[in-house]
Amino acid sequence: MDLDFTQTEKLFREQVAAWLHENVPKEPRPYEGDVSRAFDVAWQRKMYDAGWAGIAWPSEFGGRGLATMQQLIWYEEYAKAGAPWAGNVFVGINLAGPTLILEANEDQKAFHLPKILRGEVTWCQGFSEPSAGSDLASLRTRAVIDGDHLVVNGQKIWTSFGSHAQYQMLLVRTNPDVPKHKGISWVICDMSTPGITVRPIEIMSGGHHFCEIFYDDVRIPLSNVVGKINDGWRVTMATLSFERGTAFMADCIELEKKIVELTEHARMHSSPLGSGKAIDDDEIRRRLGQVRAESSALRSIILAAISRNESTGKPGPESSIVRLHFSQVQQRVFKLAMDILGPAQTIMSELGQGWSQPYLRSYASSIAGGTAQVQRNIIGERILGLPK
Amino acid sequence: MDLDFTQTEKLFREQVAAWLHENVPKEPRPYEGDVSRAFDVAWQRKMYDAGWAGIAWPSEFGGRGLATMQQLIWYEEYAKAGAPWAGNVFVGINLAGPTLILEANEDQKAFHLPKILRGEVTWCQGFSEPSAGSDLASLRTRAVIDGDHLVVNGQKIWTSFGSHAQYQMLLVRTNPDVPKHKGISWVICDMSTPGITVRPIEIMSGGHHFCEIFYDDVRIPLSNVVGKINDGWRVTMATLSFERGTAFMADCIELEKKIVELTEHARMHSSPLGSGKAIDDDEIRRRLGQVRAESSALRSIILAAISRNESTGKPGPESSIVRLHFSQVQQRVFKLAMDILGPAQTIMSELGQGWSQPYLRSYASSIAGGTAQVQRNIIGERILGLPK
Amino acid sequence: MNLQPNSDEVQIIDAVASFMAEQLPVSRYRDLTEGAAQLTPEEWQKVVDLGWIGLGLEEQHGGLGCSVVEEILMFREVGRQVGPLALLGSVIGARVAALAGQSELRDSILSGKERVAIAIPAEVSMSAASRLDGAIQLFGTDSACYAVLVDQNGAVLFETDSLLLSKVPCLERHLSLATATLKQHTAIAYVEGALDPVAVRLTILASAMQVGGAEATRDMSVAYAKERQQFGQLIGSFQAIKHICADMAVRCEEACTQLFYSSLCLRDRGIVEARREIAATAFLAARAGIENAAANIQVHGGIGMTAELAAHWYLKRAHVLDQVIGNSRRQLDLLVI
Amino acid sequence: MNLQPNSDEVQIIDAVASFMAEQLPVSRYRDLTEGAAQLTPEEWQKVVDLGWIGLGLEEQHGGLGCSVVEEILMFREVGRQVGPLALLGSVIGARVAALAGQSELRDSILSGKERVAIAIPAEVSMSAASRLDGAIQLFGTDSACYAVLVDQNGAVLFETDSLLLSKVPCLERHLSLATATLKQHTAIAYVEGALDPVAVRLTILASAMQVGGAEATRDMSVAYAKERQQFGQLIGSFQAIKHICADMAVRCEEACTQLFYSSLCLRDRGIVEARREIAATAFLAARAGIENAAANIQVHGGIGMTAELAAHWYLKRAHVLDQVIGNSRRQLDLLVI
Repeated sequence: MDLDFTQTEKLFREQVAAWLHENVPKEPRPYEGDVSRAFDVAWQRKMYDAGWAGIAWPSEFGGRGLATMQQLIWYEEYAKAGAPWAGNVFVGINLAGPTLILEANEDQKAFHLPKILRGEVTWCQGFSEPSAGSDLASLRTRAVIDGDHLVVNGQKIWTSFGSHAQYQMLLVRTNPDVPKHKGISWVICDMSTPGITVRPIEIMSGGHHFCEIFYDDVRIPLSNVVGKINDGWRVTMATLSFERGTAFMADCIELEKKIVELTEHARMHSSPLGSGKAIDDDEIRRRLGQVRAESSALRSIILAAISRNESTGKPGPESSIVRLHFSQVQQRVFKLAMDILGPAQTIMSELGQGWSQPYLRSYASSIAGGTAQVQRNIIGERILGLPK
Repeated sequence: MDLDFTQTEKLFREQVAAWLHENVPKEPRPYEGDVSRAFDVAWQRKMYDAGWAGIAWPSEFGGRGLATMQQLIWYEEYAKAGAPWAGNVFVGINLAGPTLILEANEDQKAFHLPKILRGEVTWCQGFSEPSAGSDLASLRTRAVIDGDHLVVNGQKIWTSFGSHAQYQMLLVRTNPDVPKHKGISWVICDMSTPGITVRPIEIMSGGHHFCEIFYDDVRIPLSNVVGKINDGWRVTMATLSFERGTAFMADCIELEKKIVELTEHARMHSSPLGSGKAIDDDEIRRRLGQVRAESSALRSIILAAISRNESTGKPGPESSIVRLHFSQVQQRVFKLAMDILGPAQTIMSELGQGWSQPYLRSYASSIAGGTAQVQRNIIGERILGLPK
Repeated sequence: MNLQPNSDEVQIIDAVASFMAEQLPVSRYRDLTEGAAQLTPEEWQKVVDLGWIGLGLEEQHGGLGCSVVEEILMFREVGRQVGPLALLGSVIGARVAALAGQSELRDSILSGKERVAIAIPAEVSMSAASRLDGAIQLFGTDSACYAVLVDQNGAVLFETDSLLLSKVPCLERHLSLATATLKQHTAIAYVEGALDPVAVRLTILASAMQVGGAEATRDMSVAYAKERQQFGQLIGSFQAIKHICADMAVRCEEACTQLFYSSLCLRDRGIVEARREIAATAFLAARAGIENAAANIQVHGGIGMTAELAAHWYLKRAHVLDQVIGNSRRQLDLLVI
Repeated sequence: MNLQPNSDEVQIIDAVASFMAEQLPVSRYRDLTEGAAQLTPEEWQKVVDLGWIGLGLEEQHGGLGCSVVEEILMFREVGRQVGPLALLGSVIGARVAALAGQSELRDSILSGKERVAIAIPAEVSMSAASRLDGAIQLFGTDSACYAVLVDQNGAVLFETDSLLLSKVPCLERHLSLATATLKQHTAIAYVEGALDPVAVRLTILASAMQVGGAEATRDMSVAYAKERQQFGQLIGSFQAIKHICADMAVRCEEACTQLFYSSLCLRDRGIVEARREIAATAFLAARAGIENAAANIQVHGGIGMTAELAAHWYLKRAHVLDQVIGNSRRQLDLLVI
């Protein structure tokens, strides 16, 4: 075991840090809407032009072809530099792109990957359905072959940035007569196809980036199927294994920054539970220490997961541990913030700012991408080998 | 809703308090062994002679024939007076007796009830089995009819005071060919019958009052079956519904006393987490307040359960709420005690004394009599009506 | 001794519950646009006409002469639908006006003409006195010219129209919230803590709303668990969901029975004996309110975190109520000292 | 950057693990009568012969010259079997003797001739200095003539034979425990906190034992959940049990990866950078140790609370270890200030 970085890695880190220092947007990222998409793609284009897009992508598609370690370094420095959340480009860069690299045919790769990397298009995800929820494979959106097209009817939900995306990774049921995992296909859906209706959903913390999407006789060319028809579940597993990955390190560092900020807040403000400053309250101070310890561990867990992936070659079910741990720590941090705020917790902070709005937002972290209950099932069954 | 007691009840309370004040044993109750049995039956006999045994038992069997409210008052005053735990006589008085009153025939009642009330005999429970655990109805101890006897073979476990009891409420499988709840019989087993072997089990907190009991061709007269043969599950449900009942109020008051004692301890001793007295630590003080609030609620929950029982006539599944709540609060109190003790927590206190031994003992409270998980199933299914 | 509501009490419960369910159900928030007030004047008038503001006030003060027991039963049902906080402000405001001998103001409040906002100190240093200094937050200022501020030391009623109010968005979008700084602001009515424990009354009534909310979210979760299918089964059959619901039920039982017990104590045994019991209620009710609201969101999964489902209103209200009583966890000290 | 043990490290892990499993498995406690010592002289000699006491001590001090990383890997495996606390005392004792230049005593400890008890202040007021005053508790006095007391201010080694020891029963029945009061007691060796952070070393080694215990109880629970049937099913298929096991796994992952990370920090980046990381380790490892031990008892049900199953030894050891390092929760302050 060691914490050393190679000379190459160190040099890479210096370059990343220097570039980010110069180029990170000074203005805050708009929380949502057209302006946020414009902001996200401009920033993506800027990174692309400077050669920082797709660090671990093959160079033939415009990537840098570097190792996971470099990508990790990138995310560390990215978060340290206060660079903005990927937002609208996240799905294309972190999920669709990697999936296409692994599973798409040459035409699909040649057409889509450069556009994604350059920020010319944004993607969204079309996996979840209202009646499926955590049981993703029970999806019902139907696709029937009609000539050289699929005709899609159904509904998707929880599609982030669905109102602004050009393409979608869409899961459809192409064979309803076989066991549920065996009749699914993974297709590229052009969001401008007639028959698609997008309805933003407002969430409890405000903000509308989640959408519902309705498909009414939507015609998608068969050439847009990635992998084989009815082989979509396998492709999906690949997609899901990319979810977050090294990008978790950026979230982790973000969370650490929030804890430092909260600690400063507690140092400056009166305790809502007694006299003196909040930090002088034994309980509050220990809870601050506890989330600090847990966020340190989160970093260690991510590093250990990356070390393991490096030897096995791909992410394992351990990502459920990262995910569950992250959601627990994040929720504890924001709950603690509410307690420290006292009366001010009743004031709704601006989208993405302050504490009360992110507190409400944090409820999503044990739900979205598989509930905490589902993560525990995965840990129990796939890591510990307990019976189903 | 009201908290008033009738004039009769108030008078009763005064009488109880006065008698207990004069008569509660001065010496502490021995924790286990022959001496504890001798102590328990002597104290039972003393209560009997003064007319305090079997407050809610019918007068024809030596009881007082009073209402649940009087029995509650008795337990309140009993705990306030620091009267000793029932120990060896608990099962006879609180489980076997009430079951016999409801389900036994006249001969059985006439023979057993007076003996129980006078403390002439003690009883133990023979329900649990090693392979059954929380799934009580899957018990395997077999009884085959041979003439006018049952011949019993098998094994029971977690029998409190099994080494010292004269009789046992024993569940046996009399018909293995029907669904598991339908082939069980509830029989009175004389513990001196040949073929019975009792082995005490040591538990983690020290002490041996739990036993394993082995049955090797044990012959029990058919006249000892309570209720009908193969109708034992119904009888068992009656027995289990008596478990604790109003006696929970005594446990609740005991727990409140421990919290007061712990608060005093925290007032006198240094904080193991910083400087000053333990009670000046914000976290410790609030945790003391929290368990205090919870134990107050425990009392309110018990009173509400009794109010409900008075109108419906029998205990409902709500007793699972009392049980689960009690175990949670008790475990929190003793965990807090360990934290307050600091270094001294590593010293094992004497059986039934101090804090560290009862702390270890408290682990049993979310296991014995149905694990916390089983209680939550019962609450979910039988109170909330959730599907099995 | 009986902790089951008697027939008179059941009648109050049923009356309030059915009015709330029909006229002011929690579902109404879904259709209100951002910034809309919690209640229209018409809705407020209906509440006033039911006499709820004076329900627990002595007859000599123009009230209906019921006790705190009836009052908590009412507020529990109001809380079950995340009902108007303005009712709590006016109930407490009317009591302060009455006790301070301001009968004209009291009658204006009882008649619904004047609504009363609830003020809390923005920093903990402030305390109730006949002249007020310090920063405050006010809930429900959109239609109130008066505010009430309550703490251990006493309760004050003061006018808000001379104040420079800075409107800020509230966690509950339809609840108006403002901050202001008081400088030697004169109280219209001041009731010392020792005279009548208004703080205790506010605490137990807010706790009753928390209990109602905790029970409503328990019921929402249970209902959803009985109808929602996943992996080919009703989700209520999964222990992960079933046990969350069971824990919600335990928190309700704990908070509700303690609420009943402490209200009876206050009515029949007086403030000294009731004080600790109410402190316990405050802590347990707030815990049940907040934790059940959070659990309910989790049980509902994705739909639980949308603004479309009512689940989030319960969570937000639970936080607001906890601040209205000055943080339930501060009451824990009363249980130790 | 790699948090996976390399082949040299795996070799140490395997060697310690197999010795412990064969020679000193946790199951041995079941057969020891009350009051028996944790280790026989023969068992102690075997441990000594393996060179474990000096594993992490520099070669110039007569040690094997490995780093803290190898040491935590060893103690994790020792903790997995609730291994001898005497090893921890002697490892720390040898280090103090070495750093204080007491080479003769150091060698006696390394050779196993002298064992070292671990002393902790019975009240928090005491602190390490060359002359000691105050009440202490000593673990493992049955065969030790020396004791080591460690805190933030430094570490002292002192003789115990002149002390009036009052034997008291320990939570761990086979671990000898005594109380004593020191009055200007002279230290044989005193190492100031600034010279070499013995406290940090003790903290991370005890945390490694906690991690081993937490992993062992996780494994016990998982194994039992795969073999025990209830209601016609393996109990591991019930979410109530499965999710307890999952939470145990998360606590292990959290504590173990942080243990590895912080030990690497201490080895490669020095005490200043490592201090906070080790504080985090101490808290997380103790939490995992205690909570996993408790969960393991619950998973096992009735049998879990007996003295016959090893489950309780893990719980008791977790409490002892937490006191040996002076309460892991005190370390939380280091993460804030």
